[in-house]
Amino acid sequence: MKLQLQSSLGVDLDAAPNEAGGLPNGMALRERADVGCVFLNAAVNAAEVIEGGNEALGVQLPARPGSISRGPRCSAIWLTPRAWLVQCPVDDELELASRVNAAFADKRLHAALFTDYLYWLELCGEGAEAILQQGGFVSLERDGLAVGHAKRTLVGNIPAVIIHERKFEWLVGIERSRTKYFVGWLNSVRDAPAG
Amino acid sequence: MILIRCPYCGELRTEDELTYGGEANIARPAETVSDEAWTDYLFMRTNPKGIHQEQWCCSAGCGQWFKVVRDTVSHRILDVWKFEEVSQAAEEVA
Amino acid sequence: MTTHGYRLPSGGRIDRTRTIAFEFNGRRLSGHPGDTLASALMANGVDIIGRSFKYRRPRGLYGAGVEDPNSMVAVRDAYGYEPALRAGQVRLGDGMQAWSVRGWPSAVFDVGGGVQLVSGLLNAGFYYKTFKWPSWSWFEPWIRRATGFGCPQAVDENRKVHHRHATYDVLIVGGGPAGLATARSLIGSGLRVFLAEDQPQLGGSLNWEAALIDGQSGSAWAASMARTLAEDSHTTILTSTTVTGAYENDHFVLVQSFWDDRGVHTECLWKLRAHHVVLATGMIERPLLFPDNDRPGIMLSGTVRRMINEFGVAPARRMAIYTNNDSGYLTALAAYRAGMAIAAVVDTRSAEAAMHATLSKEMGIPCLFDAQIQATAGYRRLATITVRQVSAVTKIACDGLAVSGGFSPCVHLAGHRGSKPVYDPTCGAFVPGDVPERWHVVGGVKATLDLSATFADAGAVAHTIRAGRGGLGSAHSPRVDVLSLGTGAIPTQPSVGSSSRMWVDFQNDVKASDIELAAREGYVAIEHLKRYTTLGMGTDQGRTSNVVGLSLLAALTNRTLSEVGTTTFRPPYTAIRLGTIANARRGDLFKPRRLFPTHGVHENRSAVFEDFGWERPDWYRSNANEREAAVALEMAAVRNHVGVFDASSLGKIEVTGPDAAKFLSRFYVSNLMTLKPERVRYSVMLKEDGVIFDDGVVSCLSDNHFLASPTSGNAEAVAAWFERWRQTEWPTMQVAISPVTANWTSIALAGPLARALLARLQPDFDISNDAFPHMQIREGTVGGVSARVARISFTGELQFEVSVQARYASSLLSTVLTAEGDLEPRPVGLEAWLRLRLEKGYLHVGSDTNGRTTPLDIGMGGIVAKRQDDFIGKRSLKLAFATSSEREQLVGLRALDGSLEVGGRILSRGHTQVPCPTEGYVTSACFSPSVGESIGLALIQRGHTRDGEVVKVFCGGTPISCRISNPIFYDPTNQRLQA
Amino acid sequence: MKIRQYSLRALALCALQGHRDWPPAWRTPQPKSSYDVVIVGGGGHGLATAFYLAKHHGVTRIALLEKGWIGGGNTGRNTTNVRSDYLFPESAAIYDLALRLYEDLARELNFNIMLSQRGWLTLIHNQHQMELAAHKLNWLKCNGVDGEIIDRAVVRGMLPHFNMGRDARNPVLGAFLQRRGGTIRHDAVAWGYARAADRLGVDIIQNCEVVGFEKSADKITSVHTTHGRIHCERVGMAVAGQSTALAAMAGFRLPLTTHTLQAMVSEPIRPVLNHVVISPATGVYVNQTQKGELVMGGMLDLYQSYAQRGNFPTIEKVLSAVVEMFPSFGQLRLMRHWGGAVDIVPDSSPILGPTPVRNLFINCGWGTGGFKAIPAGGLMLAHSLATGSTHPMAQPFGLDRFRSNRLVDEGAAAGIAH
Repeated sequence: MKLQLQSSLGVDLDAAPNEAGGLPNGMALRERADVGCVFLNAAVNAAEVIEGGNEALGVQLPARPGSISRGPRCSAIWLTPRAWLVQCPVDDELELASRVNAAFADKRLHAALFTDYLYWLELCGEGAEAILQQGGFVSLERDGLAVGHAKRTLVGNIPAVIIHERKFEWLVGIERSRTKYFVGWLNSVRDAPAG
Repeated sequence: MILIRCPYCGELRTEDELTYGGEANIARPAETVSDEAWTDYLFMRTNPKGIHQEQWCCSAGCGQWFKVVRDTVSHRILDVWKFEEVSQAAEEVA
Repeated sequence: MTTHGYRLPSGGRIDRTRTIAFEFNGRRLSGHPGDTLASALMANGVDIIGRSFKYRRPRGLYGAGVEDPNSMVAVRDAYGYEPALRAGQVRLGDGMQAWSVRGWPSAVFDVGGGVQLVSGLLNAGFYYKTFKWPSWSWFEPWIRRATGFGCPQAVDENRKVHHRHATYDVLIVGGGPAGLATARSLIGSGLRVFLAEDQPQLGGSLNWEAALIDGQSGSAWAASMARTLAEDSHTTILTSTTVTGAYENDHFVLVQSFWDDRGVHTECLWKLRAHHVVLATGMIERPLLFPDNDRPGIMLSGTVRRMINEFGVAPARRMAIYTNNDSGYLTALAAYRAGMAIAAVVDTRSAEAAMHATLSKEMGIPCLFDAQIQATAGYRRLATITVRQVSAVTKIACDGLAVSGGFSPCVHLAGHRGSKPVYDPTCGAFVPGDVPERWHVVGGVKATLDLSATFADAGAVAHTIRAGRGGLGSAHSPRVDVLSLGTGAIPTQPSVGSSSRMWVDFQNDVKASDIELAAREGYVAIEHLKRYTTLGMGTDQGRTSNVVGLSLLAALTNRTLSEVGTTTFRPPYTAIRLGTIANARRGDLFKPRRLFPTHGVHENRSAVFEDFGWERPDWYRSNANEREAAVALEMAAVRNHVGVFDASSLGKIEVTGPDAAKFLSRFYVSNLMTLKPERVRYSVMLKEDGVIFDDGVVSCLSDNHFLASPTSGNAEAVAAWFERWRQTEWPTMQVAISPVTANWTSIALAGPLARALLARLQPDFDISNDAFPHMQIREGTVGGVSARVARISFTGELQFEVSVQARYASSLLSTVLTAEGDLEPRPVGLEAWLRLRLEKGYLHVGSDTNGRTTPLDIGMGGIVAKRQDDFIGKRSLKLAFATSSEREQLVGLRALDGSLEVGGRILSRGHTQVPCPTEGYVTSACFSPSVGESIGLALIQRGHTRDGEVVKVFCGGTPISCRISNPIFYDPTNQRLQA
Repeated sequence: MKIRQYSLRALALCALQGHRDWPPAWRTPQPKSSYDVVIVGGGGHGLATAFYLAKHHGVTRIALLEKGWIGGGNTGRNTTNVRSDYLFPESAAIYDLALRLYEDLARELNFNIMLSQRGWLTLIHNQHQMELAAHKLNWLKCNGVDGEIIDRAVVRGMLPHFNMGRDARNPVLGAFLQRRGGTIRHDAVAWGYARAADRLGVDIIQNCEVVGFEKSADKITSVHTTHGRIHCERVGMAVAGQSTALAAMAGFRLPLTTHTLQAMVSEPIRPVLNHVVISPATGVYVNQTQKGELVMGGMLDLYQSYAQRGNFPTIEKVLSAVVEMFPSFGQLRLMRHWGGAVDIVPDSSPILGPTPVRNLFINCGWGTGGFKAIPAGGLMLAHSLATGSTHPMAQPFGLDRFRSNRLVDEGAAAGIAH
């Protein structure tokens, strides 16, 4: 027997703002069920595991806060001085995790399955940042969160990982159990006046 | 509104994103200490009106604990540093 | 002069081409777009807008904006209802309805006005001296009924609210001449500038003052500035936006309103951070004190100018002016130019001091110098004033009186940051004292009355900011040709008339005599004065009354205004709608509900959910319609065949690394160093004070790889607790903590048929009793997907807990619930689950423990004693109280008569009736179908030594008898869970 | 003619004279060089201590030193709620004593403190809280304190503006009601005690800050103030928000941290809320003052602070909860918000009685519950100052409990805010 896969969105998509309408001026919101995740967590200083991690994953684990390294099969996002979020196609998750765990049998670096922890939403369009800024500062810096960078912060009163993928394109990851809340929140803020 | 730049992720964080951890530099005594020393560790705090060394965590961000010198009246942050570092400002205060 | 009410034939910034209809107290009236409710009411000849708080004196418009103490109204526009607003703050909307909020049957004819007959008894603090006999409770309801403005109504709210967050280089507060000039001078600097103006249009006083700037009228200059700034990509300008609060580290709260012809449709609350702050908030006029100074028709002099120049409304047919500074003459000129009749300018100063007097005289306006008003007359509206000069007393007929006692800078925002305003005797005003770093004060708010000086100042501030931020650009210096306001005015004390007829605080009816009384009774600290008399505590927050009251107190106590000081300025500057702050955070948006990935499956089974941090099934209607019956069926399913329980919220923290076992051992009372792969151990965790914080199992998945399972409620707290100790106390330990709770769904299968049900899922490992005994864990596949299966038990039956990744959760749960054949699995809710564990005597942390319970109290003393090494909280277990004989210890209870209830108190020996001393309480209780008795757990003093003793338990009503017993009521030899 | 007794008759008589005959409510004396007892702190607890010391113990040479104006600390900054529905017998005894004293205080002080016993409602949101409420009720009955559990329909009748809808985030099953709970006019408590103490001869000295203590062995011999040195036999200390600093001056430490507790008030409206309502789900409480303003507050700001200022994140949380509970209150306006500095003890219970300095006695650590305890706190400290011993009711609350870890942890027992 085989258990069935279920969309990772535990909410009614019809109630959510989507590409068909609802969002102002050409903005789009889309679920990213294709994103798989592995949580890499080191028991020692990052420097000691970066090399082994690179070998197992084929991507340079970034050492700079907020930065992202992109590789052929996956990309690695800096989360803490010792932890990374690895994004990959959802079907590659198990294999990537096994490779890391095989490379670090002593568990100095550990790869935990994480795909189902986060629910990813893609928010595109000129007003995307303004929508996010209704739920928090996104960044208190003068120039905001730079393109190609990621950070963890609060959006709409819940923790989120925000990735500024490219200009006017954002990826927001929230804990799965709060998906329905978050989509409801997006619905409540989407018609903010410009200004 | 408390505003602190996390020394680990470098981001400015408001108090919504931070967790306060109380006074810093309270050493955990060994099991063998006297009752008085142990209960001092449990309960006694300096609680100054003014300059205070304390622990904060970038809880909604990179999850790291760090130390801060803060004025408990004005909420001005005088210094922020990592656990493995030493603070000039903190030493001057001490 | 006018054909329709008080509207002037021309002038103002209103749109006369359109007319909008509104209602006031049921009367249908009309106004124009651009009107405020105040100007529209005035144009329609409405004299009395409300009544005062205490004496219910008739009150007309006194100020044009937030400073107005009088014009409280309730308003309904197309978007919502507001029970208490000032008329001057309300933009007129089509179809708007407004009501006076005080006065019965109406504000004009108010029965309550009769209270004035006994006003002699109602002076400051009268209620402290009376109403004690027989009891305040006899009087309070009547007094309460007489208080307050408007009343909230349950009506549909269509007003939208949004919150925005932003960071800017410079925040300029105020879009008057000072703010505009500063913003203009920052263009090209590369700095991002945010300018907030609380009025709908920029320009501030320029919109109603006669000024020539760069050869244009003030309002034309402001409009051209607005255009220039709007074109600059680095400048953001928000009108109708009030900066209401300044907080530490230069965070500001702003409220922006968006309105159309039908009212305010959206409000936006900004939380803004700025590196530099330019305070350009200007000044508010203050009144003069004289007898009966509160009659409708009497208003601030600047308000008169504003009504004429901004709204094209004549505030009176025949105007008099009472002033102690030159701004009164500007009002006279404005009224004269608008074609109004001027009765007189009454100036408290001598002729030589009044620099604009000549101008007035040229126009034939009578001026009276060294003059004071000693009386006024007219009940529903001013009719005459009586002016006393050294040699004469003159009675002058007039239906309007413009009053100016000088100006008070709006220092509030600096005050929010703790900056104490200082009294500047040269200008007679409190100005900002030491402002915070990177704050700059420009224009009227530092009592600069001269526009040229303001512009020079603005240029200098812009220069400082640019220099500090390495910005570019150059100063912009407008040329000013303007009628100056002249010099500042020192508040003067009235020398004529009765102080009991002089109103200081119009809203709260605080009179000069009240301040005298407070001073006489020793309430001379400024905060005492405020609290004793209620001076400045109304909705206008004393904007017009504070300085007048302070100067009176200063005179009465022979102190200077500096010595008296001001009360503390607290946010917000203007009142903010609670709904705007709450930001539609209603219902599910108020607090996120956390849903299981299987939520839909539970819904299909008609689960009744309870919020325990997660929405969890408490019981299932698909089992029975009544809670008790359903719970009984669910318990029976577990005891007799198999029950299915969703344990997804149970914490899952992967602890990995070479030091993982050592690390975990420092948190748990049990030693985990000896835990082998595939083994599971139960333990409790303490805080440093020795009190139980959490419990749960720890599993060893492989070498250096552990899974800690804290309780659902503590999952996040335990992960944070681990992380904090790792970072701050044991940074050299090689360990990593990965909280992964939401990634997994855990479904527990419990009951004699649990193994058979698990087998249906075709696990790829041996699940026989020998191969997979109790307290072990396996990793493998179940139903073809990767899974972790733990054999543990919370129910006392054979139990497997199957965890799969959340995306397979619904499929897993549906599959086990629809298992065919004779298994008959039932979904089991939390209530049944907790009763099953109670029969087994298992601990439920938080229910069976409280903030004082240690492992010694729950029978884990043996395990503690065995530990050689230290763990968190261990040392506290040696303190006197932890080992004292008074401890409450966990035991079982069996009811001998009646039924046990949670929270029942154990009466001390020898007592059978309450009140009496007690020695513990029932922590969990239920009727146990398996035992056939009402059973419970209880924390009882010295409980461990009292097995078999009968105690009296008070559960409400008559105390019942119970026998203290072993807490394990069901299967004490553990045969069933090891089957 | 100076009129000393407050009554309606006196008010009427004085009105005829234009109220010229009212004497100062309390004198403005210069400090003498020596007193039997010096009380530091002119808030509610300090003033009550002075009054009971003079009244019950006949001590006449008492000075009360206040660094600012009396009632200017937490007494003047709190939300004026009173109740006594505490779990532990120790706490219930002391808070119920305070409430009973409050119930007769207006007559005792000849000053209307406007006690309004309109009832304290602790909402019950779920089955678990219902069990806790039953637990609490049993406990209170054993302690001899009043209380009752009311059901949803009764709550609906009591709170017409409350959100009873299906969309409510925190549904209400009922409430725990203490009818004797309510509100008191906070300034009146300070002023009433001050006036009464003054009439018993206590010297209330405002604007007089204590800057140091002079000690001989382990006793204080005199107090140094901004008005000079004052010799004294015993010293009482009731300086919430400043306790740590004063204890340090006297040479000992206290297990305290100081935090901001915020409160906010709306513009006055017609009576819409007759009770004091607290929701355990949010920690937010709300009541309407006699003047019509809604007073609202919530949990402490979690970090240590002496700022005595409001802070927006907390305000947002509290007001969101208020509007969620009472949707129509969204139409009202926040007029003012402020913060008080409260001393928090690990077990949220007060510290009363002796200190390591032999003739110095303290009253501190009431946390957020100080106002409702004023009469009892004053009575306890007066007892210590007069007799040198600890009142039996205060014994569980001694500083020594932190050495044995014998705490009276009300918060942990009930999971409720004070």
